[in-house]
Amino acid sequence: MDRKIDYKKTKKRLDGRKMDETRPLSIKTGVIENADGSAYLEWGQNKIYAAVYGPREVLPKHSADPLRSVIKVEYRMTSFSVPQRKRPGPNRRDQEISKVLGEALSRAVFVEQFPNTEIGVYVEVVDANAGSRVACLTAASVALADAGMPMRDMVAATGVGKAYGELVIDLNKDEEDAPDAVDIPIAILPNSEEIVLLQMDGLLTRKEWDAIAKLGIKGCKQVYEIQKKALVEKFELSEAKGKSQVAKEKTVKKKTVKKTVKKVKK
Amino acid sequence: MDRKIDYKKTKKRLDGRKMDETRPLSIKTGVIENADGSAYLEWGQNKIYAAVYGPREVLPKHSADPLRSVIKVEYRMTSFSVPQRKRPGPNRRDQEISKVLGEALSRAVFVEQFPNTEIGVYVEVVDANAGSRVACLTAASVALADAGMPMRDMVAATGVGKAYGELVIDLNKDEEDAPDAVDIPIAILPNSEEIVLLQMDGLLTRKEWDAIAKLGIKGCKQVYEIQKKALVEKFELSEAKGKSQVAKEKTVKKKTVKKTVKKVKK
Amino acid sequence: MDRKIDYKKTKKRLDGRKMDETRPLSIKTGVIENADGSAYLEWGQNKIYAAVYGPREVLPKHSADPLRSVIKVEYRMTSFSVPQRKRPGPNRRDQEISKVLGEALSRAVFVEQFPNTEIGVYVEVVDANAGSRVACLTAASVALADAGMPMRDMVAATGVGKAYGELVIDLNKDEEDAPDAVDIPIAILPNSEEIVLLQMDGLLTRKEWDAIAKLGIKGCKQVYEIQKKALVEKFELSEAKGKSQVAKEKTVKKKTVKKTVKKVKK
Amino acid sequence: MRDTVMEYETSKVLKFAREGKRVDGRALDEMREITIETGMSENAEGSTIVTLGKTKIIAGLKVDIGKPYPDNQDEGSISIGAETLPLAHPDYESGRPSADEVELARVVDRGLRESKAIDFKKLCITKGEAVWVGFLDFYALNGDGNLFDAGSIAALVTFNNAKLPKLDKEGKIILHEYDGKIKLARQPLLTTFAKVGGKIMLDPTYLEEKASDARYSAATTDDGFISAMQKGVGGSFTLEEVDYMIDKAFEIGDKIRKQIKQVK
Amino acid sequence: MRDTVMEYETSKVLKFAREGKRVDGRALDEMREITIETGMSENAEGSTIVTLGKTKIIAGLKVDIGKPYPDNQDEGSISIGAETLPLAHPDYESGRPSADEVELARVVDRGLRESKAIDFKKLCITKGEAVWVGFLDFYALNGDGNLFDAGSIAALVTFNNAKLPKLDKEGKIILHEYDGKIKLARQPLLTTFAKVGGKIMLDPTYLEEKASDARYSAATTDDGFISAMQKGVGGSFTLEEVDYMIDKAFEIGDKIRKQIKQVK
Amino acid sequence: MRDTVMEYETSKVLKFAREGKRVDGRALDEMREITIETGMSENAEGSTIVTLGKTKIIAGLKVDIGKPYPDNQDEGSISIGAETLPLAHPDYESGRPSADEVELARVVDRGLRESKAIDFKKLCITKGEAVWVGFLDFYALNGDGNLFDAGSIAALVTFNNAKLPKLDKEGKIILHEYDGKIKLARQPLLTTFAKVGGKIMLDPTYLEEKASDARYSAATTDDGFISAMQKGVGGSFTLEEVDYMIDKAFEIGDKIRKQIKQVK
Repeated sequence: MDRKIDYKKTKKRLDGRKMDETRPLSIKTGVIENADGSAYLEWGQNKIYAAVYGPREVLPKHSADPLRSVIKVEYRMTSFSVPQRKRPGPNRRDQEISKVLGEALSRAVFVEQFPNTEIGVYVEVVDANAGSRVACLTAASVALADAGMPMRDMVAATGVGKAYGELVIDLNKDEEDAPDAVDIPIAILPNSEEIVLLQMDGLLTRKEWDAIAKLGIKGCKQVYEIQKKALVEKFELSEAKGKSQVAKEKTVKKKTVKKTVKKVKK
Repeated sequence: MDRKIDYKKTKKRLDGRKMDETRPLSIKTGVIENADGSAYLEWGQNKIYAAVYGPREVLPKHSADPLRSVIKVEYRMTSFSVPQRKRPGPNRRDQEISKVLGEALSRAVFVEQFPNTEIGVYVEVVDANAGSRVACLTAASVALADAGMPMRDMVAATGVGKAYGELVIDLNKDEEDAPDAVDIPIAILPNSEEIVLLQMDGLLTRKEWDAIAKLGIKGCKQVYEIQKKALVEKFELSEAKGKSQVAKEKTVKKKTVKKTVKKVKK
Repeated sequence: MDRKIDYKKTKKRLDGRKMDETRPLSIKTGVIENADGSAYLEWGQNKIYAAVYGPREVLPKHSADPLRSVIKVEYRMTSFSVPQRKRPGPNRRDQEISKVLGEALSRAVFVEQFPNTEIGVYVEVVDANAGSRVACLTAASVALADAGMPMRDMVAATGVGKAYGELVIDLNKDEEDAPDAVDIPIAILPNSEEIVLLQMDGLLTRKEWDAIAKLGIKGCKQVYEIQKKALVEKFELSEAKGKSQVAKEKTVKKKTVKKTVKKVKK
Repeated sequence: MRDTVMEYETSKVLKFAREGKRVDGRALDEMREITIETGMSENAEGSTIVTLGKTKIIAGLKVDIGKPYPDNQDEGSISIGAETLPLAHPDYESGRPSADEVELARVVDRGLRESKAIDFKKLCITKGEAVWVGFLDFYALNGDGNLFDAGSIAALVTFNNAKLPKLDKEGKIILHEYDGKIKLARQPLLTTFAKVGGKIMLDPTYLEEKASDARYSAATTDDGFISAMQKGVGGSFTLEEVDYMIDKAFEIGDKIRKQIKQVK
Repeated sequence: MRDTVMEYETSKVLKFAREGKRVDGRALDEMREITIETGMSENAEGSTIVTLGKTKIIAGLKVDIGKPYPDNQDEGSISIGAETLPLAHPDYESGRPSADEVELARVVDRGLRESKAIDFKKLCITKGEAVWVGFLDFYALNGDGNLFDAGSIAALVTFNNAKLPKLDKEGKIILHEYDGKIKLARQPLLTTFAKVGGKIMLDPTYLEEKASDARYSAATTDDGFISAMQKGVGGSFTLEEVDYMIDKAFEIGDKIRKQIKQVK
Repeated sequence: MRDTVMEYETSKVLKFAREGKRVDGRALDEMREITIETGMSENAEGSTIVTLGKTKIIAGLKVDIGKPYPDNQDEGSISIGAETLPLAHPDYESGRPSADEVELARVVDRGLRESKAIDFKKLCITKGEAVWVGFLDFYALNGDGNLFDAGSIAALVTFNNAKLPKLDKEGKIILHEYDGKIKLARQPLLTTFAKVGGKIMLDPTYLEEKASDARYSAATTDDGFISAMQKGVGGSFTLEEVDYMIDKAFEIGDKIRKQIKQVK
């Protein structure tokens, strides 16, 4: 990467985006038949599967929480999702990401409604290019809604930060490698603007933070619109099927989901 | 190994055997005092101990099967049983072999008679030279009979395949290294000729398979004769001891074994 | 290390000590607030924290002993406590030391009084220079007394052995590297002189053993005096505080400790 | 709850089997529909998603430069791994590879390796110094039985379409540039059967596997060889049954190979 | 029993919080007393004990000679590890690092690394051949909350005071002789807050952490940068709350940096 | 069930002990019969089966070429491992080495190593480049107590009879050809005692170990040295008891050494 790139001069980014422009993002629900809810997401080069199982029994029992359901996230990457082959088994980065994603989702789901249970959320990155953790969080949130989980709100996430002298939204790999790069994964409940995920690496002034925070929230809200679209599409699709065999079998679940979607909309 | 060896010309094998001749095989029962049943087997250079413990309680309990006893085989090799020192702990090959041996034995034992229990079968290779898995299966089957386990039939096993241009029984290491080597571990219930273990590696025509299958079943039946001999010897020995102290202590077990042996014979 | 050093000629040791002189040893109790009992020990360059938790419930339950409390020692070293960085996680040496320390302490504590429980004893070496295991045992014993554990006696320990031609007490690292070095960790109950820890490495004649054994018991008794001092200091300190808030909160525990200390003295 | 449902479902499979039928209406020797997609992972040297009915598997190949083994100075190497992700089925667990995963990976690996489809000498860059080291890993994304065949197809298609990285003058990999392919000498494919209630069923679903007594797989090649076999599960087969399944494996293998040829 | 006591204690913390108070009498934005000791481990290239109220942490640095990474031929490396020893709290367990320990180590690590405080090029001995490889590990000796800040202080002070080993003519380390230091470009420090019953509390105790909904940490530097942030636990913060905590983090960071300057 | 039987059996051992007797009729200071076989593993550079009463152990040595450690450029190395196979006793479990297995391996290892029986300099092939690296592993085949002494005998006999591999001109091992031996400078052997109901018993059985309060082992050599000691289990010994056991260890050690001399 040429270290003399200056976004202040080029006015547009290496991949042609505007500073506040998110890479192309698309989400589809119901992609994993066995799961109670699932989503497939493409965000730039990132490609992610998310599946939700539960609420279900916790084993061993003594690890259950008598007051709430525990959201257990497993963030994983396939060995071929990164330029340098990733070894099997979770590394320390995976463990930390799993932890913060689970914490972020816990705020969105009414976990108090399912004491002594576990909600298993599995995200698998099959291709990656910067921002996989916020992509996973975005996909997982849609998968939870797809599972008909009662939710306070969606969780919408994005990367935001600094690269080549400018504040930018949704950094890609080339920008993450900028000498002045600062990458901030942020996630909010879009309706209340509560911050549920926030991490930061790099050097940032207090003033830069103010601008970045606004940019980040703006980015999350863009993401939220696409999440809603995915859920509405799913809902319309199942409506269209009318009294078809499939729709009948899943009738109870769909209703719950509808409620969630409405809630999210208002 | 000279790659120009041609069994079609030499008419006999590198170690002097005929194409359908098994390496020297001997089996002895009752070699591990603590076990409920045990066997020591020498098959060519292969030397193997097998021990059976059970049926016994399964821990943790939730892993028990309410309809049958689970046969758990652990196939292991000592570090010094192979030319290149083997590291401690089971590798992937050991795990796969343990699995297929357990599945093969499950067909022979009346596992339905002992629901919620486990039968532990441990085989330890202390010297190896091709064919250790079928040697272990052969030993384990004798150890199960030695333990007085109610059995549908013995499991008799052999290697069979192709080397240096000929179809051969019971390949040794030199033959396994032949450029055209195909090694097929096969195991049957000798009385019904049911196939309970079958694996294959290499390139084989449909026609070759037909001949090999017949050869394999023939080999298994040769092995079966030696298994029976080992059990008969044990039975005669315990008969001979008459009312001796040892025999008295084990009286119940011996009776069960007798039954098994008779069954096997008919 | 110069291999021509001869203690028979120098009459004193590399660090100036006499042959039967222990390195400076100091012990302080109550250094870890969360623990039921604790001690910090400096012995030459060795620096050790010890903490006791329990008696407490054993998990999983089936590993409990219905007749006694199980003393579970974890001997660990920080990565920076040795010249060559120690990798995280217990190595084989740590496992063996944990085992023998636990066995030595079991004789001193009236473990029969707390069936089905566990007493967790954790020792952490933060700087090491020969003799860390006996230093840990000495510290752990004081921590057990600090926890008010009912004890038959203290466990007092020392290193003893041979270096540069002489029998010496409490070998340091330079002496452990002597060509004729023999290092013997020994621990006794000082009042009954029962030996509860004894290990030995090296070449020793029967006659040398006789002298070393006496020297070792002598060394242990020196250590015992310092252990007692630490406990008396603690007791006096808590006496001095009189009816202060702190003393009140811990009143029950202190009493038990007093009893222990008295017992130890008589 | 799940256990009770599962028991009911498997007993239904058995009841159907006794009448020579299958719960999903297929004939006993009928394969489910197969779809194949490639190239989804830009970071992989090759990647493939195979769906086999509701079973869905993704395979990807990463290639790196490594040292040759001392006793094979002019040969590269290939390793195959398999994971049944907890994402893909409520019964799958994370953690160290289960015996099932180990067997799955090894049977797919042997089907390819032992057919000598891959010429390891062609994976040599500089004798004694640098060779291509390939890792093909496949992952269940949705598990509905017969991961063996789905994995075998995914692995074969991935190798067929994989590109080898381009090297710069110092012999280092240039990221995302490619130069040449891994040409396979033949096209081996696994075909798997389950014995359910005494009937031989091609391409078993998850429930059929649960209800089955025994499993048999054979790998066949386009030039008429059997390249691997694996019998599994606690039951048994007669030699006649094995012979029937081998013939069927050749037939089905040829069909799938035709479909694979269409994949670019 | 322990659980019941714990429940009572945390409910007390919450009751106090609702009135804007803390159980130990501190103001919401008040730090506990900090003491810093250095040099206790002679075998370490640097070591520090930090107490923060009842929380007590020991950190130590071991430095060794290693090979540089292929893509950074002229740079040394630093790794940071954290262990919550069972010695330090009845809730801590031994065994493989828990998610909590991994997060703790990584947040302290990032606070230092991403501030570019350490010039890895200065850890180069001979380009392409030998570099300094540092391992800083810190261990909780008594756990009473806010291991993040205690660990961050301990790590920073350890690096400030660490000595690099002296090398002999063959380039081997001479034991217990030193030559030069690791000079830091800036002084990054973490400051951590918990949200308890809707109130933001600086420097939470173990009980306050147990009673908390959310946690937030920011690393600030002496030259006015934020160098890391980490939000934790299942609750949320408003942007206003985050802004408040960043300002407070700078204030507290500067105070502690002053205290650290006194440490020799 | 097993537990109840075990309790009855150990209480019987204790009852006998109080009268100075043993369940199997041996005198307190009587060793069980020892048999020694060698050479069963053709792939090993040395192998031995030792039976001690009903206890049966197999040991084997594998030797390979390795690099010397940086600080011992002219010395080879030997590692000793021990496994109590689940094959050998219903109480033995597979999995990672238990504390018992670790202690067993380390005590047998030290008994040999610290007696300086093996001259590691003689295991050097080319200084700084190639040395012999030996791995001796022993496995319980049937466990009836005193694995220490059985393991010690098995290890010693294996080393006494081991052959070093022959090297070709390039310095590689020629399979199954040998050239020279590992000559031991002395013959160290462990002798183990259990304290049962206050009585010192030589060579305890499994039940006697279960009923014991304390265990003591000493390694003695043929030239009159003690080369290792290890006290185990939760009880204690008086100095007089230790002295008695050391004398007895020399006596028993000499007897077994005589038997070992007969082994070819």
